[in-house]
Amino acid sequence: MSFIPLKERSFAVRIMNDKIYKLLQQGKRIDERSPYEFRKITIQTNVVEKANGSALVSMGSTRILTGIKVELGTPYSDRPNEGVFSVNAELLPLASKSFEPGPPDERGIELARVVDRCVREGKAIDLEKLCIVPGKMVYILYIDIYVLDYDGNYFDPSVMSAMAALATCTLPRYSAAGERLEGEYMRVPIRDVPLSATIGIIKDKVLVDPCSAEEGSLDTSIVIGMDSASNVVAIHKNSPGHIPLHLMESIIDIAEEQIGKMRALFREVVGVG
Amino acid sequence: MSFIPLKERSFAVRIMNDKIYKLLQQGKRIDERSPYEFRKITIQTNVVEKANGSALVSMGSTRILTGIKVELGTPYSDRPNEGVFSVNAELLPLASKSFEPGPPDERGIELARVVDRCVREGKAIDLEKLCIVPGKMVYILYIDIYVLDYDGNYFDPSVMSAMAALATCTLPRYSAAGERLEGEYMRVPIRDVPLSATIGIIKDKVLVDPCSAEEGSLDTSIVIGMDSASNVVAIHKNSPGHIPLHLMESIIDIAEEQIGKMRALFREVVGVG
Amino acid sequence: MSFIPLKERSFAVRIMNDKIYKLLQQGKRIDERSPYEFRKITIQTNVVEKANGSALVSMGSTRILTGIKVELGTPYSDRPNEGVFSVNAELLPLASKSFEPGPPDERGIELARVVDRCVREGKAIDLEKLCIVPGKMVYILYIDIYVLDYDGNYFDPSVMSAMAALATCTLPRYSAAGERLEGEYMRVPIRDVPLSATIGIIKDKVLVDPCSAEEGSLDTSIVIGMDSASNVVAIHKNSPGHIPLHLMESIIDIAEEQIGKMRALFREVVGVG
Amino acid sequence: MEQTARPKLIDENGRRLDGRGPTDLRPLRIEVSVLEKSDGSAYVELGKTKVFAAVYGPKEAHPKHLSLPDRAILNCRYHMTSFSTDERKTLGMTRREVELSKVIREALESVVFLEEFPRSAIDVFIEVVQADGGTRTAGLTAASLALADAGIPMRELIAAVAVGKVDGRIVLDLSDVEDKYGEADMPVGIAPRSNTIVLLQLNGKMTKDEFRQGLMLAQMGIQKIYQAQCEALRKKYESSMREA
Amino acid sequence: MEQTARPKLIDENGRRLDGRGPTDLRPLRIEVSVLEKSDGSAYVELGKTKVFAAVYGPKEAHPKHLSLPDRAILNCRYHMTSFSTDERKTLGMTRREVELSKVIREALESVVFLEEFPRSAIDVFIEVVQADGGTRTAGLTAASLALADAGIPMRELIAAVAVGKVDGRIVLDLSDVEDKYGEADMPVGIAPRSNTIVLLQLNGKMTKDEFRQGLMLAQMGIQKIYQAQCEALRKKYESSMREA
Amino acid sequence: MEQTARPKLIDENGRRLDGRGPTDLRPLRIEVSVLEKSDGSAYVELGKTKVFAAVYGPKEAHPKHLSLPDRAILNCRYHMTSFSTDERKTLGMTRREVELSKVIREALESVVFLEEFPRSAIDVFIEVVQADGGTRTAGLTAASLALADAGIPMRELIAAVAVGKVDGRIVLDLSDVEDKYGEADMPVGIAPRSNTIVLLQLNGKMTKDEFRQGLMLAQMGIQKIYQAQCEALRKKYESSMREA
Repeated sequence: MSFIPLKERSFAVRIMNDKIYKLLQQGKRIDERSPYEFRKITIQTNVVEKANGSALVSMGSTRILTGIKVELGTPYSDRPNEGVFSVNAELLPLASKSFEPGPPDERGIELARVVDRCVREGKAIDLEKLCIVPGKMVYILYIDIYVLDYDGNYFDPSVMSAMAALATCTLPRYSAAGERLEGEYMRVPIRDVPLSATIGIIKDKVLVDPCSAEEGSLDTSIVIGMDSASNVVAIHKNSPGHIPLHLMESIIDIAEEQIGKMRALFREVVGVG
Repeated sequence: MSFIPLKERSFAVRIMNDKIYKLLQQGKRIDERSPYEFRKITIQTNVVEKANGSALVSMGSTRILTGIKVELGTPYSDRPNEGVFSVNAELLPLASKSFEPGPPDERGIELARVVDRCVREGKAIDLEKLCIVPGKMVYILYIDIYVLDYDGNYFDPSVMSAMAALATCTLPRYSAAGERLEGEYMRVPIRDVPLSATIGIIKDKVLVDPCSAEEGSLDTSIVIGMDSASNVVAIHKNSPGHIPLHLMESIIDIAEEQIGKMRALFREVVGVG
Repeated sequence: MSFIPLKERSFAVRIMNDKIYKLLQQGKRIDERSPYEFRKITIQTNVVEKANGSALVSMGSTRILTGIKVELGTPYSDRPNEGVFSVNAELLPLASKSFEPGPPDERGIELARVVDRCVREGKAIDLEKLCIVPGKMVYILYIDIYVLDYDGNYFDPSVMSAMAALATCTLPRYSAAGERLEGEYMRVPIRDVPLSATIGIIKDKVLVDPCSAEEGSLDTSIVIGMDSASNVVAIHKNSPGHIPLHLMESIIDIAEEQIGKMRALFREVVGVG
Repeated sequence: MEQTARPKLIDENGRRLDGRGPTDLRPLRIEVSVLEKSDGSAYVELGKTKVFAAVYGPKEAHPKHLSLPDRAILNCRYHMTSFSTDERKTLGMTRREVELSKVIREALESVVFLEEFPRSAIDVFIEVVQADGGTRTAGLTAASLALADAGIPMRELIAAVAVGKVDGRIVLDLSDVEDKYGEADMPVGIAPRSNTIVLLQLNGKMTKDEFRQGLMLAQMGIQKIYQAQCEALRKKYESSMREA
Repeated sequence: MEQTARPKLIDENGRRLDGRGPTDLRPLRIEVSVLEKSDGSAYVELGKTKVFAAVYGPKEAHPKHLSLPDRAILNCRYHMTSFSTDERKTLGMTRREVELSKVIREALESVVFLEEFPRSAIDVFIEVVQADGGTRTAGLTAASLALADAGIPMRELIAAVAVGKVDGRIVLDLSDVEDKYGEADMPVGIAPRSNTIVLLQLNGKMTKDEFRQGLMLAQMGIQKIYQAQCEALRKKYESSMREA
Repeated sequence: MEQTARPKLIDENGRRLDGRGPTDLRPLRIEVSVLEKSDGSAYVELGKTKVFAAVYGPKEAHPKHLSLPDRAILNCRYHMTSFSTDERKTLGMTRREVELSKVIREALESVVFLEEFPRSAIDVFIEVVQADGGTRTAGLTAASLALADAGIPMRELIAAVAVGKVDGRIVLDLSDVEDKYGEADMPVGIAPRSNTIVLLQLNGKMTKDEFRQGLMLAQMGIQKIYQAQCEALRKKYESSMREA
């Protein structure tokens, strides 16, 4: 059952809310960014040798580690010519006092499903090339996301870290008969690099990539995923509150611009995108 | 672990207990029924098109929805010539403030097992006719019961709803070789229609089909299942308290009479029984 | 998540601690044993006819029931010529007010894993003789341990009870082709009988087989498992606290001596060891 | 399940498989006060999609350490019966059901005056009896009515519907088969009086322009649903008036 | 498991597979105070059926919000070891064990003076070491003794036994194979002093007349078990007297 | 997985597969204050073994009935990412992770002044990012530093390392392959100032003499790790001095 998590509503918080909104009216933010400026992004790939692919992405102090393990299995019966992937996410209790040990709660499940949506609907992977023997044997990619340090907005660095791990992921090769080709490896066939931008809304103002100090003061927020052709491939309003209908178009435009900048950075470090 | 659920024992409840007992002594009940009179029963079948069979049964304000999904599978190794069915029950939190979300608690499990007992021991289904390829391939019937609205006595309408869903359940047909016969369907082979009657006991008085206001005042209660030949096929004392031994024979007689009336009604609406 | 269990620290407990330590300084204990003297051990085998093997072992008032069920299955792919065993332990709530109903908590898991370690590393079972058809069909032994009555130190009687159940466990025989040989049975092939001794430490003093009254006063304790050649095959420090490094050698010597005595007793009753 | 050829979802005359035009809603049936024992309830049927919602509360929050000193907590469970879908759904909550419980809860939170009931809890239960597309939006529509039926003070109602892209066209109120074989599914929940979005998701691929079209079409559909909601509430009050 | 031919359960002389007549109990062994650490305990062996019961309490109820202001709560767990049955039982509670925990708890509730211990809890744990038919009735018999052994005030003891229909005859105290291949199994728990039923279930098919016969036979068996219970308690008090 | 021939782990020159001698540690990297949001944190890398630890607290214990009136409770979770091992680890806690959480918690308890924080809780989280042998000892080493980094008062630090028997020789700091194909693995945690053992386990077979050798070798390795711990703490305090 979904229930309202504890959230501070003290007097101090209200002062913070005022401050954040007043700064926004002047085009400023508490950490000296401009409204449409994401935090510093760093991308490291191949950080876990035992994984087939891995990436550590920081967005400010938020840090996401994604690892991919590959297994062989049978395809879904209605898609006999396609490989399979599944996304899991854990909000590690190391990362924040608001994360509890135990199986993923609704936030972890939500994160996994939003990343899955971006990767799947953004057609990031050429799944047909992950089929070894049609109907019998395909690659199965387990994309597992761990939030290591949480300072707000785990969506965008998680999508990016999943894509960086996929783009650098190595698979053992098999013959068409399903025999292991010793010593031969291939890359995961990447068709597109969907990325996401999280937009926060306070009254009539909009900002990107909220840090955790800002998240508490937002009226609401929304994650927009786009592919390289600027198609919208995923939307997920991820917190309570209202978005005035007239703001939606500019929100999409801002997301497009942000994702463009992120994509340039991703391409520079990872080499695709 | 089984533990005593919360139950009001306030002064108001004691007044209610007295009232119910005094009325009973005069052959009356709080909802103007006579002691051996069940509430109004309505039976609707085929209410969920995506289920192979379904039925919505009301007994007063208590409403039970049963749906059946059919799959193919292997038989139990000690019964290679028989199909398989399993019964599950959920006390939906929509139905009562005393039902919690989450996996079935002991009451849900008890309900499922009592319905299972009536269907199985009452030999309701000709399981041998649910075998397609002996030892290899049989029909598996998932009979899932949902309590939608709970005003006491969910046992009797659940048994009835399971039987109504079974009696109207449609199966795709297969050849003896296990090939799907396109466009051909068959009914679940019904051998008997076991039904149940729940009897409440207060001191030396007995009533049938207690509503929830009465349930709190009963000394104890017992569910009796019978087949169409008035054999007893299931008994389940379902609450704490004593039943004087000398009352048992008349309890069985009353159950027989009630079930007879319910059966007439069932036959009228569903066409078998 | 592992957390500190409740433990009494009242004034009365401190008096007990003093008493136990003062007695130890005089070479005495509260139950009149000497420091290096385990409690009375009784071993009964074949106590549960429906199990393939079973044993009830008492060590003072601590009582452990182990039963073994045998099934057939496939071997692990990296050990195609070996049978499989798994150990489970339950601290039954009958046994102590400190045990809760429900799935095994960290203590139950710890107990199972320590017994597993003794049996596995002590090479108690000739696993290759539990292979029927290499790579295809092997015996699977489920060794399930239940703590029935708990008066301290469940480790040593659990190891002993697992070994006694194994040594008297009967398996149905199969041909090399995997056919059941009707009426033929064999024993589990025992290669060695590892046993364990639990040592308690209070300051500079050491005692064996602590009862529950003593357990609360120990600084810490450690389980030592040894095979019949006095090789150390398992060590497990099982409670918080410090062991002075200089004590470790004498702890191992004491364990060796205790296990020797236990082994003589085991051999006398069970016939192997 | 065999591999199925993708069916043609819109014919040359712009008709959908069930005969609707692109901007048509399926037959809609809305009722309130349908369950006896809850404090408020509603039933929404949209084509073959059938959803119940029930509300309990405001009541004491349980366990206490989850209660809030300045407002009520709102609990929400979106759940499907095992036979509501083509393939039998496993018992227990799927990850999808967990996610939808969250987005529906967050939408409802946006319109309920939770501040009026500090330290209390309001429970919203949604049960999907049959799932033929648009269950989360039907569930939100029903839940909003059930809250109103329970007399919980709200800023305004919520109405919701899905739009999507099917065979290249933006259409209203996707059925299950359109969702499965179509290009995009976008559930939208709107608070019509303030003209604000309280639920928005997208699964699939749309250009920015198609997104704008879709959002407009959703608003149109939501107006119709909103009117049916108001009508259902009006009927109920009239009948309770008549009884009194 | 292969398909097994149904064995003949009663021979031409009216003897059952284990040599008993229709109205014979299996060899019965009852002991109390068998476990050191619990507040009360008992062991019941009926043929190969072997059951322990232990009682803890009255003690503080935990968690507190489940305690009752006017009486104790009674918790009960009926559990089987994994090796108690022919096929290995899975670890964890099966649905059957959950149901039996409930009916046994309700039977015990009927005779314990819970009102004497408001806000407290009494825990009853039953462990089936070997299951050869009649485990719930043996468990209830043992649990009732364990409560008495713990000094919990009770209106009276409970004794319980199963009767059933096997090869067309009504018989006392079904073994596992009789339960499996017989026509009906009816566990009965009776409070002998008040002559009332506290547990009653039936699994199988009986005519009304057979049911009446079965209930009478159960009463007969229960008298014997009740005497053995009383004897076991008497022995224990004598031995504790002697010690004092 | 195919059946693998046991590799030769130590060559004729006494070199191990990765070129180390029997008493060599793998390359060691230790850092503190590596995670922003926790009260204290540390990172330990030993060859390919990579472990984070984070500490939260002292803080209010939750739920309250688990708090202690005379000291803090210490909670500890040792957890591995799914991709840390050769075969994918299942999500959720394995029995091994539960056991290791316990022994690490008990080792830490031995050195923290819990009495200073009655009714509070201190949470220690260990995350194994890559497991190449010695993860529990690296985790304990990191956790002890994270506690220090969080300013939790401690009697002393803990340093830990595994020793073992490989191809008949006692060696320091087993890698994964040495653990898998070797004869014995013995993780040791020591509080170096008091020269006491706080964690000790053995998995495998050693003579009493080999055990004694192993324990001595562990002490030697632990001295090196302890110095690296002190160095990492010193660096951090210097840099925070510089900032101030």
